[in-house]
Amino acid sequence: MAWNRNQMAERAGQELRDGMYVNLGIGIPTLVSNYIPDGVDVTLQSENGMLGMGPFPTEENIDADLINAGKQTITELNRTSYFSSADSFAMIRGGKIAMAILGAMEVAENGDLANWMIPGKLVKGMGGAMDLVAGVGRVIVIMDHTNKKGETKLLKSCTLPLTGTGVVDEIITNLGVFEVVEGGLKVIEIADGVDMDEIRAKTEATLVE
Amino acid sequence: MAWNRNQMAERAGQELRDGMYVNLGIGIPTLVSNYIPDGVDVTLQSENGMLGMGPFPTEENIDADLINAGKQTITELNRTSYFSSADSFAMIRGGKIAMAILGAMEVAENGDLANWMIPGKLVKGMGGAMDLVAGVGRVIVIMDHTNKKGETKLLKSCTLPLTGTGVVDEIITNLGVFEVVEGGLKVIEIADGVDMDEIRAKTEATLVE
Amino acid sequence: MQKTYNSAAEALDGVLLDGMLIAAGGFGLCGIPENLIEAILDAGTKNLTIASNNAGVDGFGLGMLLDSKQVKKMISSYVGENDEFMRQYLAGELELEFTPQGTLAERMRAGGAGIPGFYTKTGVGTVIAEGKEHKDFNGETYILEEGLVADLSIVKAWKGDAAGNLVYRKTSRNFNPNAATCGKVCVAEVEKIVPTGTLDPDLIHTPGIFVHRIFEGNHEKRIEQRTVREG
Amino acid sequence: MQKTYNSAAEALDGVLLDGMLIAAGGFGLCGIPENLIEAILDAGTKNLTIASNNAGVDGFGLGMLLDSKQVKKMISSYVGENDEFMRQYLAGELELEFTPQGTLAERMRAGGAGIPGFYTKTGVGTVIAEGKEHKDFNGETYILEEGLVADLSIVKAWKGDAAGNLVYRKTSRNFNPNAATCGKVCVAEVEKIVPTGTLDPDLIHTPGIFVHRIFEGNHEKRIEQRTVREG
Repeated sequence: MAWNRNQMAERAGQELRDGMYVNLGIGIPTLVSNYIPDGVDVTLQSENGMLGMGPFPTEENIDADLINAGKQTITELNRTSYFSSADSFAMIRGGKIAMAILGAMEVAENGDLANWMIPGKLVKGMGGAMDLVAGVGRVIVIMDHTNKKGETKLLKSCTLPLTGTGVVDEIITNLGVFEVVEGGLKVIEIADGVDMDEIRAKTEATLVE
Repeated sequence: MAWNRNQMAERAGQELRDGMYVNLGIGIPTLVSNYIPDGVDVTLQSENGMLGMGPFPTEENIDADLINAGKQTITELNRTSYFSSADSFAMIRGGKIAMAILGAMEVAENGDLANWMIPGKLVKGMGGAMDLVAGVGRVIVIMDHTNKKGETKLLKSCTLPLTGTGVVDEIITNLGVFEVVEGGLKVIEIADGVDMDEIRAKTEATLVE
Repeated sequence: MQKTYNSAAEALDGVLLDGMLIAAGGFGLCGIPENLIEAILDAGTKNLTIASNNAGVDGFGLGMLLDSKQVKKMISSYVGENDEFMRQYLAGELELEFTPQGTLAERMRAGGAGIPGFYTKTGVGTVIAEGKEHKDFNGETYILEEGLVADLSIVKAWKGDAAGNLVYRKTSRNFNPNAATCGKVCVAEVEKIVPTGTLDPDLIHTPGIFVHRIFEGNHEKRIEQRTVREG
Repeated sequence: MQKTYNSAAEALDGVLLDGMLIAAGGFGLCGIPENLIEAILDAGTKNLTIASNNAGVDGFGLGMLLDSKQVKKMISSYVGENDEFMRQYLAGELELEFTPQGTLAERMRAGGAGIPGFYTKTGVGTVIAEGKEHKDFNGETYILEEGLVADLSIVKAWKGDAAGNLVYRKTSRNFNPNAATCGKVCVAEVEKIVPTGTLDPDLIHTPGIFVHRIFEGNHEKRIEQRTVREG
């Protein structure tokens, strides 16, 4: 059972609060914009220089000058503003963004995050991820609980090069929701059809009550 | 005899080159804008956030939102742009302004400049002067050769709190034009009706041939 | 998310605290948050530290808060237009941290941009450099200046919308966009609140994320030096 | 003062040198100086170090200069869209200085603003911090990053005038204003040169002082990820 991608995104949507400025990463985090609760007004920031990101365009509204940080064509809203990359990251570094929701390869029980590089293999780069996790108020990771080989991604300590140290506040996986607390990860919600035995079996990080 | 204020400003105007971006200080330096040579296109920067400063307005064109760094009402030109104070000094500190022409209380033979404070007496502040002398390509001082008591303002070393060290490139006084060179000040021009004896008598700084 | 308020007093409700640090926009009397300054005068908040390029003139702008003795300290580059300032300062009643104009603007920008310190050539070899860390880059000496984070920013813009987006006019822009970024709370007064969606998103000077509260004020826009040429 | 040129090749005449450091605007393929990149390809300038957030794609944008082996080193935050880049890098033919996106943008801004170094939290505790000076401010640790000054900036804007004033459109602005400030020489390509005086002086993104040469180019404006919803 467990949650699928859309259910994970929907669960993340419940973390949003009215008036928040939020940055959504590439992949599942992008889906969160489909699950903003009614009555909650959230402004999405795109780190390539835009505040107030709208939905994908219709075919006839595609504009090569209007893309998000994942290089996808998007649209603007009536409150939108554009700015330079330096101004965009001034906002991010300056703590003006309340929340970032992003994907990860590994998260450690102390909140360390690895999501940008597999040495000798995958050399894409950190993009804006290091700036986001360093500057944003609250960092939520959405990822599968295990990798393709079935190995846990919630570790005692990360094995891959870090994106930031002690930066993750909460992790939403297909198995549940985990808060980074003193001493390890606290299970704050379990997905339908999942039990603590499965979570324990698939988690290396210390689980605290 | 010697030069009057307008003649000093006119002489400073000869330092301007086509295409230059220039910052003019308060007082006699402001008059330089009246003496830009024909065929020389100079863009004036005002450090409160304007590039392309025009002349004073007519009575009916006065605009409270349009002032220069001396807080005087001014006008814009067709090439004008406005920007924030941080952006203005980014330009200045970043070396984009070719020349600053400003007044002084004292200049030393090594190019030290004092023009912002008389301890215990005159507490106005440095404004943008410290940024200008640190960042601008070439700094020209226009001032009377002596103060109201008849004492020289061209010294071996400054007695007042400094605005910058070794920053002045050239000094235009009512008696002549002086270049700051290795070892002291070099006389490169003498005002009409003035001779070297008068300059020597009224200068404490080392004069080099 | 409601950012619009009906008056300066309403917009400042709950954010003023004795002893707080306020960053203010404006250069001379141009682009100063007149209405917010008056509301702080009315509120009587005390022991303020104010980062502002200038200190107003006697009886107008920040000069009013000096007259009322609400200011403990100014962080400014030029205070030469204010006799009461000079009197209080020379009498030891007022602290003053002189900061070069460009350094002050950059300190505000840095504070808002999460940059706690930066190096600059400005002031090297002067009293400004005393007690500051010196460091060489490429054979030249620079000093370390710190980012400025204020408890409250007060700024003035020309137009704004309910999302907090601001547009400034001519040289009244000056320190306002920089001050707006460095406050934990930013309150903006504008000449005109326009419907959201009517400002061109390419041409917004201060994106709404920086502005927490906004209201339409009445602006005298006093001129310090009325200079004219023949018509 | 003549800033307008007729083509990318003319605008680059005399400014290209083997081994130079070039700062380029653009994010992905959005807002990249297409015409200037092609002209550098034609000129065959070698051993370039290029500071650009991305490295183009195979066969377009900066990818063309990788294919032609004109690039010695990239300073970038993300190069994941370019297989040839990956091949050259893993084969040791190409140097790469990974710089977080916000740090790269700020390094360009700082370089243009006469700031040789600034402190940031970004990258603390990661490989990015290795070998860099660490310093505590208010109990938190930051690292020192250096301003980036380029020999040449190449940028793309929407509109520009003969004075060099530039206006960008939507998210094609990105790194362009920052790159424009950090070059000893800045060459700008625009979609349209408009008569001086027709751009609103309150709404100019890059003041002309930063731009040394400007020309009108032809822009393909290729889209990397064409995503749509139902109409």
